[in-house]
Amino acid sequence: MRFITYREALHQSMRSALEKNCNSFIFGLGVTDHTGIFGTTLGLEGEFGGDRVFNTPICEEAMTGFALGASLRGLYPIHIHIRNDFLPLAMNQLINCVAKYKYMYGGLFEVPMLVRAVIGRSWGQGGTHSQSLQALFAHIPGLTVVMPSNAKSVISTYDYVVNHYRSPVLSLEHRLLYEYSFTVEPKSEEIINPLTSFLVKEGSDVTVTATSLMVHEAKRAADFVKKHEAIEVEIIDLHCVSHPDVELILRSVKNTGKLIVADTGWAPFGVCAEVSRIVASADPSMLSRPVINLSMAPTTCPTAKALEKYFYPDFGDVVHAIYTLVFETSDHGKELPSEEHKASQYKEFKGPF
Amino acid sequence: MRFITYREALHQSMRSALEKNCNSFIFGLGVTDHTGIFGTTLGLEGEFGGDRVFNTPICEEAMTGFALGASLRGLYPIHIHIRNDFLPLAMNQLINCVAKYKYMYGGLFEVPMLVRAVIGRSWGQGGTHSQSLQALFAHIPGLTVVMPSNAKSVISTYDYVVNHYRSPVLSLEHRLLYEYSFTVEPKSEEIINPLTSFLVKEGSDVTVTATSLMVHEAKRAADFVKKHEAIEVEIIDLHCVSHPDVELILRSVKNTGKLIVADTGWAPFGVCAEVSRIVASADPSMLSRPVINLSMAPTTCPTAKALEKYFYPDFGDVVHAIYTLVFETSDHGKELPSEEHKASQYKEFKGPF
Amino acid sequence: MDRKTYEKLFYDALRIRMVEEKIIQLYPSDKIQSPVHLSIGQEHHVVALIYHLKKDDVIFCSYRSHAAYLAKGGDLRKMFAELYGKKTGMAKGRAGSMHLCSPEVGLFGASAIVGTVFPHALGAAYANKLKNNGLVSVVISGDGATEEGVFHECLNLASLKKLPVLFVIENNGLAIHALLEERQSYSLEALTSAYGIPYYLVDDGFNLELVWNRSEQILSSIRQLLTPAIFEIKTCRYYEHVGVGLDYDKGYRTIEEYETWRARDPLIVNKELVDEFQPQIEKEISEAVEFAELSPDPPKEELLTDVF
Amino acid sequence: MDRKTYEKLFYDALRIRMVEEKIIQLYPSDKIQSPVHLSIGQEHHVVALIYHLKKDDVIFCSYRSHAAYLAKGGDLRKMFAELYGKKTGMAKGRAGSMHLCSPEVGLFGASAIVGTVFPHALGAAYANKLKNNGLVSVVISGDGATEEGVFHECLNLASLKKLPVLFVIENNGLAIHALLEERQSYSLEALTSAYGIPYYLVDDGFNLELVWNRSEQILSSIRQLLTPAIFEIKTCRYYEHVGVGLDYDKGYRTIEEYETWRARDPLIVNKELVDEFQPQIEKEISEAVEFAELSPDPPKEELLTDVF
Ligand SMILES: Cc1ncc(C[n+]2csc(CCOP(=O)(O)OP(=O)(O)O)c2C)c(N)n1
Ligand SMILES: Cc1ncc(C[n+]2csc(CCOP(=O)(O)OP(=O)(O)O)c2C)c(N)n1
Ligand SMILES: [Mg+2]
Ligand SMILES: [Mg+2]
Repeated sequence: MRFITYREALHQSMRSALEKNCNSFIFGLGVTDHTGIFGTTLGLEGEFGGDRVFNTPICEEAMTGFALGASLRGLYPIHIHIRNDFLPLAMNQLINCVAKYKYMYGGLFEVPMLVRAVIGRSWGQGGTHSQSLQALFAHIPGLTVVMPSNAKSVISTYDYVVNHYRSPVLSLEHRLLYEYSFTVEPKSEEIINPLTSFLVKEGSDVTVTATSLMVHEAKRAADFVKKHEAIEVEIIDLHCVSHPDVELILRSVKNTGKLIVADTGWAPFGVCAEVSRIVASADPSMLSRPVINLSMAPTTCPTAKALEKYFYPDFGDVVHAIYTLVFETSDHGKELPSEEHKASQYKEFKGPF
Repeated sequence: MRFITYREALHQSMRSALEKNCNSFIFGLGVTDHTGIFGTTLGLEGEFGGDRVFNTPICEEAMTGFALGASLRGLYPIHIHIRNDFLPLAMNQLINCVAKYKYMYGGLFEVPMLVRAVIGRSWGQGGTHSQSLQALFAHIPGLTVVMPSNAKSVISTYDYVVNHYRSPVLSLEHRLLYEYSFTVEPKSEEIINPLTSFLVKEGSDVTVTATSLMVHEAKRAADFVKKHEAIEVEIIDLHCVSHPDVELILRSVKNTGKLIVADTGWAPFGVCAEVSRIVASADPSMLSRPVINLSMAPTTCPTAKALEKYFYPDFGDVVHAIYTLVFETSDHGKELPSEEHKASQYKEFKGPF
Repeated sequence: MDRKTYEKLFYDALRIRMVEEKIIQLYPSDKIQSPVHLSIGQEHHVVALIYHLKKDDVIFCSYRSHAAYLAKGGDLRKMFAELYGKKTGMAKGRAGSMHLCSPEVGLFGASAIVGTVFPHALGAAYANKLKNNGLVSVVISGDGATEEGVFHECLNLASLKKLPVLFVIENNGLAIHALLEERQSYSLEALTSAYGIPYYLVDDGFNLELVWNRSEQILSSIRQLLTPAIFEIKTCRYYEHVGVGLDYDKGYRTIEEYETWRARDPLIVNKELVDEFQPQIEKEISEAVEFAELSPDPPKEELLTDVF
Repeated sequence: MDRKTYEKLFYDALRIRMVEEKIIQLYPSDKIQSPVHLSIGQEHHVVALIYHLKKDDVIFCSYRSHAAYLAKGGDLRKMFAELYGKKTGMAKGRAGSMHLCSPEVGLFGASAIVGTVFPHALGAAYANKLKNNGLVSVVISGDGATEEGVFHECLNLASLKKLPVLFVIENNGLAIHALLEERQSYSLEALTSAYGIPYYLVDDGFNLELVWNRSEQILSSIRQLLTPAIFEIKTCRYYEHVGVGLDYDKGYRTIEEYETWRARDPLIVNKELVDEFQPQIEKEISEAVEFAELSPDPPKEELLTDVF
């Protein structure tokens, strides 16, 4: 067991991809500069050469189609976007081509590739550098969408998709996770498909299904409510939002009867909606209380810190939701985490990116 | 009361927009040709001139940004796409600009506009001419998304948005509806906001919330099950999928306890998911049975008729879903509509478009 | 060009023409339930160009790709089966007319979204270049597709990364019903030269020999220099944009133009060769159609395979 | 150019420079919690160009728009308040540094998505043209933005529809850390001339008089002919792409280049004028900063207003 940051896990995964899969190559805006996508591609051009690691002009649509063409011919493209907000410029290729290639051609072609895109957040990034667009992609059959919430997920998922998976994968990485440290166990030899959801923590009172950064907010909330009210929270990291582990979710909700969905994106037509769909179309009688959705506020992200703090759900919101379900009222009167406590994790983080 | 096809309603709405709102103008690929977007823009260039009705080069992103700029300066753009499948090319403008302009600039600007896009379907249109992408847009705060299911909805909605609404609206029109005839009452003078959902038919046994063409399939199913099993179906036309009438939906589900969501798109992260979210986060105990989702199969659309017929949900699927809920088993053993009966409405339709 | 080569090109072009005519004939039966964008009128340059491609050279096409599919060596029976939506179609009935492909002869896809395939050809060219396999990548697309922004992105990229790719622009002067003049303010020649990409033009796409010669020259230079080029070919779409009707009565183009092209269309003018080749081609086509007719539909289980 | 005009331009440029320097000074305090893309080094051409714009002429900018906002007449107090995320900011604290705007002086928006504003300027130009109001529409963007496909679409459209629009390309040779040579294979001059759009270049963006003269000429020709033009201006970004640090030690560009530019930067060279104007500008800036500091935050209720 050792400690490693999310950023280090990403860098290690990129290096290992180039090393293990000789058809892989990495490209995107800024992958070869001195900042190297927040450090995750640093040194790779030097080590593997400019044919396998290169910077591109600013043309997301063409580069995505380029990836498809290269993949068709046996290469394994890893295309990196420093913000997922730029993906709308590549949407035609992703939706109309990449997602459909295998099916539309009767399985004659496969277009394995990995698209990494960072979810920007906080510190006045504003409307177009703050979105979390997983729903737009997970809605499209043929796209596998993951949201690794920790270093282990990064390592296992990227290793699996680069070396063993034959479909296109979109991975959304959360900027605030980059500096988090995680424990990672030594890798097992067994190849386990990580394109599913994970049980993070067992608990019998409330189920929280969460994505990305919200997995951590859920963990902090679980610690808090356990300490203060001896409430046991079960946490499921949805991870592969396009292929959630439906059984795991249903088993948990059946047991707790109470469900919170904590997502980094918007609720309508988003992950919150999808998890509700899974439960409602399986057995809504599992739910003893209404589902609580924690998500970005239903608006564009404002830059002002004074508003931004209400825009994103945080660990205090998870605590409040847990109390609301357990005490069966939002007027539970229990103490919530202080502002300082809430902010403590992000202290180190300061923009600009 | 008079009869009018959906197509005629569209044409009338376009003409009326140009006549009543002198700032409006219509553009898009093919709006001035002899087919005139399936007849809905025919003759308008001649009547209103080439400045107000014009064809464009093939460049969806630029034309969408163009619309934004024109709107900012007081014009009312009506931008038409003969397939909604081309919108992914305009996604950056729609998501990152059009949707956000008003909010991001603190309300200093408004960008009212209407984007019309046709949902193609059936007759071997294949993967990229058959999608129904409402979820991608309804997920984004700031975009109002409507799916008019009949001539009256077209007329009232377009009149309202062109003359009284200050936000961007995306309307998805279903190709198979174009030749349907509808009754339309004489217009009332009152201005009623149609950006909501509509109660189509009352009934106490099952609720069907539906979009676009599926409203008709639901109506046919309701007739069928009433005739054969005296089942009373309540039908809600979701219409404005970004702003559904939540109260209307909840009231109905509370009454029937049984919910079917019948949508033209994919279920995951789609309209089916969103309606489940609405109910599950309000009061899941309303539901006496699991929600049934009727949607496109979770894959790209195949061209072969033999597969396409399983890909799209139809009126037989709605009947089956109703029986499943009412008889509390999918093994209900009841007779379903025959293939001929199912197809009878579409007989006239023959491609290519 | 020697007689034998000319006859081969003629035969291949005629075969495409007759396939298209067969489709026109079958269409009213509604057995082909799929939008078709006929290559009829645009066969000549395709056979002349593709003559110089190796089987493993890669091509990508637009939805108007019956000609390229057949010229590159795509299986005729599988094509008809595909149009019929049968399990024996080249893509098991999932692709239809707009997405013909045939990896075994280098056709890696087509797209019904205008302009979409340009970057695919670049990615393939990049792979070829890295593998140093001497293959070229060719994308065949209409004139209208050059209006999409991605075309600019691709020209820049092709030139920057020195990719062995050939952009073939089939200029039929039309995008659906819109004339080129109302859509384009740019000269393709000036545009591409701004990127330092060599531009070649054949003004008469019906001239088999001219296209054949020029194609040879262009392709061998791409193979040698491993850099991109663009090749514009003027041609004529005989039929309506999609479907099987003639539409000269619709007011947006003239029958005279059509007749001018027809007057020098080798497949019309050279009656002798047509008569000579027709029987054999007819036989092949009937067999292919019969194959399609007799083939089974894809079974319901295939609805959900190959998604991921 | 007469002395008075020169001094006005100088004053305006110096004011922008000093605002940027104030931001640099304030930044470590973390009171401005928003990414800033400083215009420092790129003020000269902006004031010289905007001098010739009427208040109602429309402009659109990239995220690097402090200079254009101020030159066009945007309120300095509202700008600082916006950077501070205050309710009194020009967009109530919702836009931040990357999306400055000021409709009352014709700045209709900016975008943090590269290339996005080009078509906005076309739409505005179309509205101006229809209204026959004699106004021009100007879009100011970086060199990197021309790589996006939408730029090609916009050049085509501007030329086709003869729109009174000026594309200003601020060529600082960089897109974040990438040099122009590794991104662009095209000559902007050749590219735009392929669309029949007149191209103008000023090689030294620090030359106030040259940019001023050229801008007058270009803008009056657009007003007269009601057709588009493109104006490329070479300039130098002094600071890092985003943020307030210098980054000549990062290995991707040289300090020599920076020093060459600085050696002929009027705002550095002409010490006398600087000394003359500084006190007044300083005063204005301190007041604006104080205004921002003292302004209230937007209240929670404003989170959900103006969405639809
Ligand atoms: C992105 C996109 N926009 C619009 C369309 C509708 N459309 C189909 S074909 C076509 C014209 C294309 O013209 P061209 O590239 O010249 O090809 P041609 O049909 O003449 O071979 C258009 C606009 C489309 N399929 N995709
Ligand atoms: C669509 C998109 N892709 C990538 C980015 C990341 N990005 C931000 S600024 C920038 C460079 C733009 O360079 P240029 O247009 O020359 O403007 P400059 O910063 O030099 O003024 C890039 C690539 C973005 N904001 N939007
Ligand atoms: Mg054409
Ligand atoms: Mg630059």
